[in-house]
Amino acid sequence: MWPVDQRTRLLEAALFAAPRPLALDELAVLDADATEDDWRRALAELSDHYQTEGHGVELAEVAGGWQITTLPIFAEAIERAAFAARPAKLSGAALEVLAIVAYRQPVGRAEIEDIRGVACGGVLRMLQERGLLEVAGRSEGLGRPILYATTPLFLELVGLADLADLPRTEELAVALKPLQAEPPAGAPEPPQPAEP
Amino acid sequence: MWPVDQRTRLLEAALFAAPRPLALDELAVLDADATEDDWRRALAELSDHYQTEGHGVELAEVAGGWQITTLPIFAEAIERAAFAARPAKLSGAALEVLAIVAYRQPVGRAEIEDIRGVACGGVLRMLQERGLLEVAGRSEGLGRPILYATTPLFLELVGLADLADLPRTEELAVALKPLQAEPPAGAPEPPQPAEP
Amino acid sequence: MIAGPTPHSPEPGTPATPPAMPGGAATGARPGAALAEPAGAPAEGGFVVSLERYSGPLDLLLSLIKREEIDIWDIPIARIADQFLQAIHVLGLDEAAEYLEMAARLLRIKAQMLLPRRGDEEPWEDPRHELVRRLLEYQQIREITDWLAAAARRRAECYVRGWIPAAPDVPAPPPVLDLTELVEAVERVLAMMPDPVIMRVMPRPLNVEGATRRVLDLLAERERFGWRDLLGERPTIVDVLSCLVSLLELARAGTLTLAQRRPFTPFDVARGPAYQAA
Repeated sequence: MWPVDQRTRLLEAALFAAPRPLALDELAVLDADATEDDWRRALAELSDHYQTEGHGVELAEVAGGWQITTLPIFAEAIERAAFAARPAKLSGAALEVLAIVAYRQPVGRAEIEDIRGVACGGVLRMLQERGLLEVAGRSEGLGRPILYATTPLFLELVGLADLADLPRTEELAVALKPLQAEPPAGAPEPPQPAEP
Repeated sequence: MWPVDQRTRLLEAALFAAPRPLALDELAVLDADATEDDWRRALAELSDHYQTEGHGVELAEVAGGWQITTLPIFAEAIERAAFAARPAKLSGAALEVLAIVAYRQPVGRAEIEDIRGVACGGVLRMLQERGLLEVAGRSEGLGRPILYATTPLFLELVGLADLADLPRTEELAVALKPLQAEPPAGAPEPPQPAEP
Repeated sequence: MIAGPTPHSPEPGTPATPPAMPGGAATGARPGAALAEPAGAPAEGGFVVSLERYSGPLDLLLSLIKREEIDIWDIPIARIADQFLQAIHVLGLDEAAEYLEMAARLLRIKAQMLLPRRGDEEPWEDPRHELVRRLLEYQQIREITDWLAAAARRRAECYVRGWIPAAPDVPAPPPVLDLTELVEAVERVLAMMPDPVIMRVMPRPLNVEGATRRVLDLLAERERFGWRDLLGERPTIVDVLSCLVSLLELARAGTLTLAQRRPFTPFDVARGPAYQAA
């Protein structure tokens, strides 16, 4: 059983919250009543506890101060898991640009902006940086604009084996306007509601 | 004496190394042999240990995951020592916007401004930049306005495990029920209580 | 919040309470305000006003109602309207559009309340109804805001790990994306797609031969002439291009020379070494 020394608990909390190793004189600010020897005892107690009570972390003396670090034996598993920053969701605008490129590739910026009605240089750059779009060449047209296409990572993320597996746009277009049947050729009357 | 379960030690090391709360499915990457129940057991064991063995930290369920944090009783000393950066405070206006979005998401700017009675484009932009709000899509309405939703970082900010942990509107002092009960005839539509 | 003297005397018709701004009881129940950083240090002297104190006209109105201990279901609109006008004047908010809009709304309701009601068979719509609805809705949001502020304060007492070991150079995690989202985006794109405008491109061949004839005619007349002399009053783009091509062709053959005296000025055309009078 660990003797619950309040100072040792404070030490653990402080070392945990600090963004860098803390030296003895920095610890002094935490508790005006404690001497350096008191802090040395607390450090020894905490270190002892981590060693004997089966923890995943240890107390390390680093750069003239003290720091809690994870045990090296777990380093590989943690590195493999790569808990980086939160994966970010794509914005609505980014999704729209992706959708246009997916169906029209290779496609230039002008055409994308024509369809969406707003500039999208920043979105295109971001999608390139994140590996979802790539430059597929240049158009033969005026100014030889850059053409964009989707990457294999894009297919992987949406879970498709091939671009041909994308839902057909015709189907989507029909799904969008379910109440409008094809008017008979040359018929002057307005579109008839579709039969249920 | 703490039974030294290797998985619990790995869990502690991983939570120490992660820059944000880790969800159960993220823990799975650490050890392919462990089931979710194994991780739940390890979490319970670690939490127990922190509580009973006199530590300065505890295990908290936040934003759909688990995180180690310092005990509130040490907050004052750590703040006084000022080695940990405190998160920047939010203005009352920013919190108001967060409150509205939390309960009505996905919600557009017009509705937020309608409820608050003041413009809030700047606040919305700031909250997006700080990662507390994100664009959740576009409304089908006129002009297809952008809709906002809260992020996991918002849950972290207020220390909630889940949006469902927000107080239910029925529990609030101001219930909108009475107004619905006795609307004057011909009144505009009764207000809808917000659903979390 | 007002500090210092408030340069106001009670107006006739208003209650005897001093026109000081609602503070005290109303502000005590606002932890959200405690969390707010002031927009800037208030000036010393005179009366000090923090606009941050009220997050909007609804907030100010609610504070007035609370201070006056008014039943929200039966707001004495004339009294509250007067107090609201007075408050925004004292707070220096009488140029803020949002507060003025609310003031106008209150005055309109006040006027509507004065209208004689028609008979009992006609259901009477309380002109205050919409305002009450908005006030209650806002009050609910304020309560949630206070709750969130308290939760954020509690959370701020729990420090997370301050030192995160540098991640090995792992590329940023792939963004979250699924097919449903993409399909929704396609639908949005389809909805916003403009109807195609079909334009036919008409071939308009350059008339280099005609232009060459015109150049040679001019050279026969004069030893040198300006570029503008070659083109008519309002040349078409095809005329310009035709002339340009013919000039370049003739210059290459040495029939004429082209000279520009200064940058960006029209150039002169002159007979060249190989010029032979036709």
